[in-house]
Amino acid sequence: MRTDNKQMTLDAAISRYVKDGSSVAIGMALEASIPFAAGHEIIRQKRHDLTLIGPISDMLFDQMIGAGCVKSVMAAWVGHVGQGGGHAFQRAVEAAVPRAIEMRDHSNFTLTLALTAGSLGVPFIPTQSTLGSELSSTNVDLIERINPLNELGEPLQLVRALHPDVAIIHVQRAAVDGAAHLWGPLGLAKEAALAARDVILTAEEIVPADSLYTDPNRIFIPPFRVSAVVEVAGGAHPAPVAGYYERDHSFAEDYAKSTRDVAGMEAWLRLWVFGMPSHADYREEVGEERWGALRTAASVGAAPIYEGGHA
Amino acid sequence: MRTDNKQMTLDAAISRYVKDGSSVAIGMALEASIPFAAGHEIIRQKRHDLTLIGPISDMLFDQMIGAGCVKSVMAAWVGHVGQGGGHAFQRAVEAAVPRAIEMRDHSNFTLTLALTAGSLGVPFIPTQSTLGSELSSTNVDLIERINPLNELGEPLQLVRALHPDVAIIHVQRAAVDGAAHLWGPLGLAKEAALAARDVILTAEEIVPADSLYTDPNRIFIPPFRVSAVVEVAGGAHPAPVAGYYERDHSFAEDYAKSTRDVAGMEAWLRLWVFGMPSHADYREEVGEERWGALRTAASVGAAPIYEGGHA
Amino acid sequence: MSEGELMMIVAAAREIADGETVFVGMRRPMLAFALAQRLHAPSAVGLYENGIVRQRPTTPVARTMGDPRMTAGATWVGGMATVMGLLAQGHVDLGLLGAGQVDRFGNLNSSYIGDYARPERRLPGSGGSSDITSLAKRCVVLLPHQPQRLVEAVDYLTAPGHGSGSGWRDGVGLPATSAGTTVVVTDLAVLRADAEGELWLTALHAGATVEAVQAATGWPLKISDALRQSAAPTEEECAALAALRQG
Amino acid sequence: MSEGELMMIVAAAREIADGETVFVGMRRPMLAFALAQRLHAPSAVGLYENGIVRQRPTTPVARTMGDPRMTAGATWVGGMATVMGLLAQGHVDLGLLGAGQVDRFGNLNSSYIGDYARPERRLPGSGGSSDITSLAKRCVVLLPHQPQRLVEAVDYLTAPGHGSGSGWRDGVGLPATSAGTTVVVTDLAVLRADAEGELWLTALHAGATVEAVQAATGWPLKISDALRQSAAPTEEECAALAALRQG
Repeated sequence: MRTDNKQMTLDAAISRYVKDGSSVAIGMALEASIPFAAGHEIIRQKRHDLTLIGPISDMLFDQMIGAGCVKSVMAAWVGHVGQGGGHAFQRAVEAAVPRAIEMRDHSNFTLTLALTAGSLGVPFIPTQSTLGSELSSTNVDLIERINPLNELGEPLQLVRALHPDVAIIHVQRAAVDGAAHLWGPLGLAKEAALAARDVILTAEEIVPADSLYTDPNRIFIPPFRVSAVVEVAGGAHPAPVAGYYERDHSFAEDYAKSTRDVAGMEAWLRLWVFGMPSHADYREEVGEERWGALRTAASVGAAPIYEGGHA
Repeated sequence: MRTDNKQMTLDAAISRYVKDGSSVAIGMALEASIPFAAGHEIIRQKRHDLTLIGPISDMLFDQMIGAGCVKSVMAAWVGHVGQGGGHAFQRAVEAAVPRAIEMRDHSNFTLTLALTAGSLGVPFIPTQSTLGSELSSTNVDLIERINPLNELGEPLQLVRALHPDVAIIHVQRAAVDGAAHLWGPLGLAKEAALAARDVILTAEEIVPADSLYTDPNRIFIPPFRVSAVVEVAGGAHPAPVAGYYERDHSFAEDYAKSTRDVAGMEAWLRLWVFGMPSHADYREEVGEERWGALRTAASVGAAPIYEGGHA
Repeated sequence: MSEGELMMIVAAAREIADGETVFVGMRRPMLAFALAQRLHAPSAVGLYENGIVRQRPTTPVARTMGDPRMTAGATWVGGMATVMGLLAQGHVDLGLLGAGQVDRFGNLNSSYIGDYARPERRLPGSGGSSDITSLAKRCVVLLPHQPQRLVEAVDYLTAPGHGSGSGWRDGVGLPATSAGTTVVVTDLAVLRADAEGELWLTALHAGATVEAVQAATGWPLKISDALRQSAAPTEEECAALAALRQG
Repeated sequence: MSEGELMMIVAAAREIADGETVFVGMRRPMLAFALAQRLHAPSAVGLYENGIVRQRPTTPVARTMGDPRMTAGATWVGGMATVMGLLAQGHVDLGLLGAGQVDRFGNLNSSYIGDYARPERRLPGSGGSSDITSLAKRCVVLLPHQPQRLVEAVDYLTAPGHGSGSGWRDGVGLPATSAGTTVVVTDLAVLRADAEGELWLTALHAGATVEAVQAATGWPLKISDALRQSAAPTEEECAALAALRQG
């Protein structure tokens, strides 16, 4: 068994797999394990005309939209999960600042079905959910049709399969060959990664592959489907990561306060994104004391499993 | 938090949740963790007119068909994974012995989609797989229709959602409230259990719920969806269970040899099913020596995870 | 927390019966559900859209459903597809959710104020709300009572209530097992849907009057014959809520 | 293991290129894949229908894909939906499978001998074969060379090859990325599909003649201009195969 070494820097991974115009699934585990560091690197590389895909993104979509990277959004919810609305997102939709964005409004379930269809290699999945809503008026991927299996002519919402150009997933630990363990809430992480053309994993830690293969049921997706593995300790901050750190609520609140106008948004990006040549600088800027306060409380470990017999 | 105690005897679980005429998903993890003990209890209780649902069942479907419990089979493959054909299955289809059975021939993927559709609460999932095959001629749940999203008039195979009356799943360990850990190959176990009306878990071991909740990502399905939990150590024999025991290949070969004719089939059922008032008797009949030889080789435990920080 | 806000959480919590499976939205719904779990509904099962099923309350309540304390001790953690699939299969008794606007027939708007093509204001969007009102057996919606929020007809229909009234849900193809928005709980009052899906004023919180509620409601509100005063928050409810909100 | 059987496994293994993703069927395909992994294709990735992805060979080879040794040290273990979804998305280079019958156009029957409504003989069924020949980029089929197995037209079409020939796959709606049955490997010979999907005799194993192969084949077999002798199993292949089959 030969294993490819897919480890690279964040800079290299983004530059190689995220192109202008790419569709990017990011923040698929909802409030947890959001790849903020990867999102910031996309902003630093000034990618534009991106399509963002994600059910509920906390502030990351707001930041990327505020930075002008985004042309289109396929999402169920965009904003700031602590506060509600996201200022940059509102400015973009209401006033085309810094640019107009096109919305494809999904519900959580329709986005689930779109990515599930993608991961299963099927063209669409039908559902009764969202019938009667206006979501399809902003989303050409929701198509109402008569149920072809039903003589009564009942309508169904057909949800077209989605295949992101790239899915960026933040995991607890990964190996250089693409094996990874992700736990805590998964949201649509697996479906998005399986449906995507390329998968970038950012990881709290890089570990030997054999340590992950002691528990192949927890391997995130088959490693041959992973394009890049990047070590980024703290790479989800201010989002939480189970077993590593809590959500940095006050950082998130500061973001909301700071970005009420365009000047504030630009200042925030200058400070936290453009002012940080790499995530190591960002980590340092957050500071040891803050990281210490965010560390999750000690907990009992998971009940062990053995593939063979117990030793 | 109040937790229901769903533990009961195998006898009680089968008698309560498997009725004459029920559709029963069983053997969903394919060759591994097949609930043979539960299947034998169904035979002992002389259930009839069952519909069996399962992708690839090894000998269990053959046994239940040979015992006359089965009216209909929704499966991709029925036989004996070590030998190929199953004698009782062949007698039933070719000569209606001991009774005629109706086949709904699936492929692995169409059965996957049927149960996935059930678990997602959607009426069907379309696929290109099996187009041009004759599977739909024996299976009314595969319906060819023009792709409603496609102007070119391309056909799709629509796979109708399936909701088993009961799914029987053998797991490594379970708690009385329905929490369980299952690892090793899963096949369609999750989809079948999620789509089923009732779920019976047979478990190698009953353990305290809190020990399972140390690793909620490994909990099989949300416990509120489980109807019954049954302790049956060795309950998958002669199928293997990861971390517990190997497949008993010679037992399986003996079954194939013994059941070449109806008399042999009946003798086998008398000896191994009707002759065993309970699975404890079966376990004893298999014998300590044989169990010892089947025990899986010691292995390194899985890499630990922590929900909070490391202690 | 204002008294009206507190009453909104308490009144919503009271809608949850013990043992029910509840799909729990972000923020206010999380607090209301945690309160019910701590008090009268200890065996209620919470389903969260990020892929968590939880029967044990966290104290204090998590600020977001992705906080590590939501995972630790959860009864199941996995993906969104499983919890949404349980919802779509009809296994959810109650959806508990917020909204930007609700209208006379319980339709919700969480997407656009004004014309969606040129909106005055963009709200965060459906999240799970469109699925919850499509598929849960019944739904409790929490929002502040303001005339721009309780409107005659929503600007944009994010999540289906009863559309234009009787028969609408069936006509658009929604499942018969789901009743859409059945209760709206605000900081002033409780509104309940009748058989046609129209929301009636059924309870007033302390200090609220019919006139004040009508003035804060964008349609001529029907008043229930059985209109009553909401029971004031008990000491137990207040203490539990304070404990949940600490930290 | 007979010489023909051994040659069948060896010849099938040789069809696997290093680094390919291979959907591996039960029994003979498992052995052929394990052999390739041990020799010329150490980085081939095996996908198994029970939900295993494995890059490391087991020694000896597992008797069934559910044996614990298949899980231990696997690169991924989960469900059937994921591996089938990868297949349906076009991520599988090669399917390796058995069959009850194969016909002139590479269609497979693993279900019914005779009329399916009153079959003379019931075979176990599709398993994953119908999906693999529908969706994998190309497929290698292993079966013993007997006239009742290599037939002019299959009694029942379990898994689509090229139907009635040129254009058929496209016409029935199969994806253009999948070529169906491209190679049939028997204990006597190797047959390869031409652009119209018809199987031609392209290689003879040691001891087999064109006449013997034709006699064991149910249609008038086209003989490739480039017909060659299969290279005899090497010492390395024999030793590896023996090691895989021990125990």
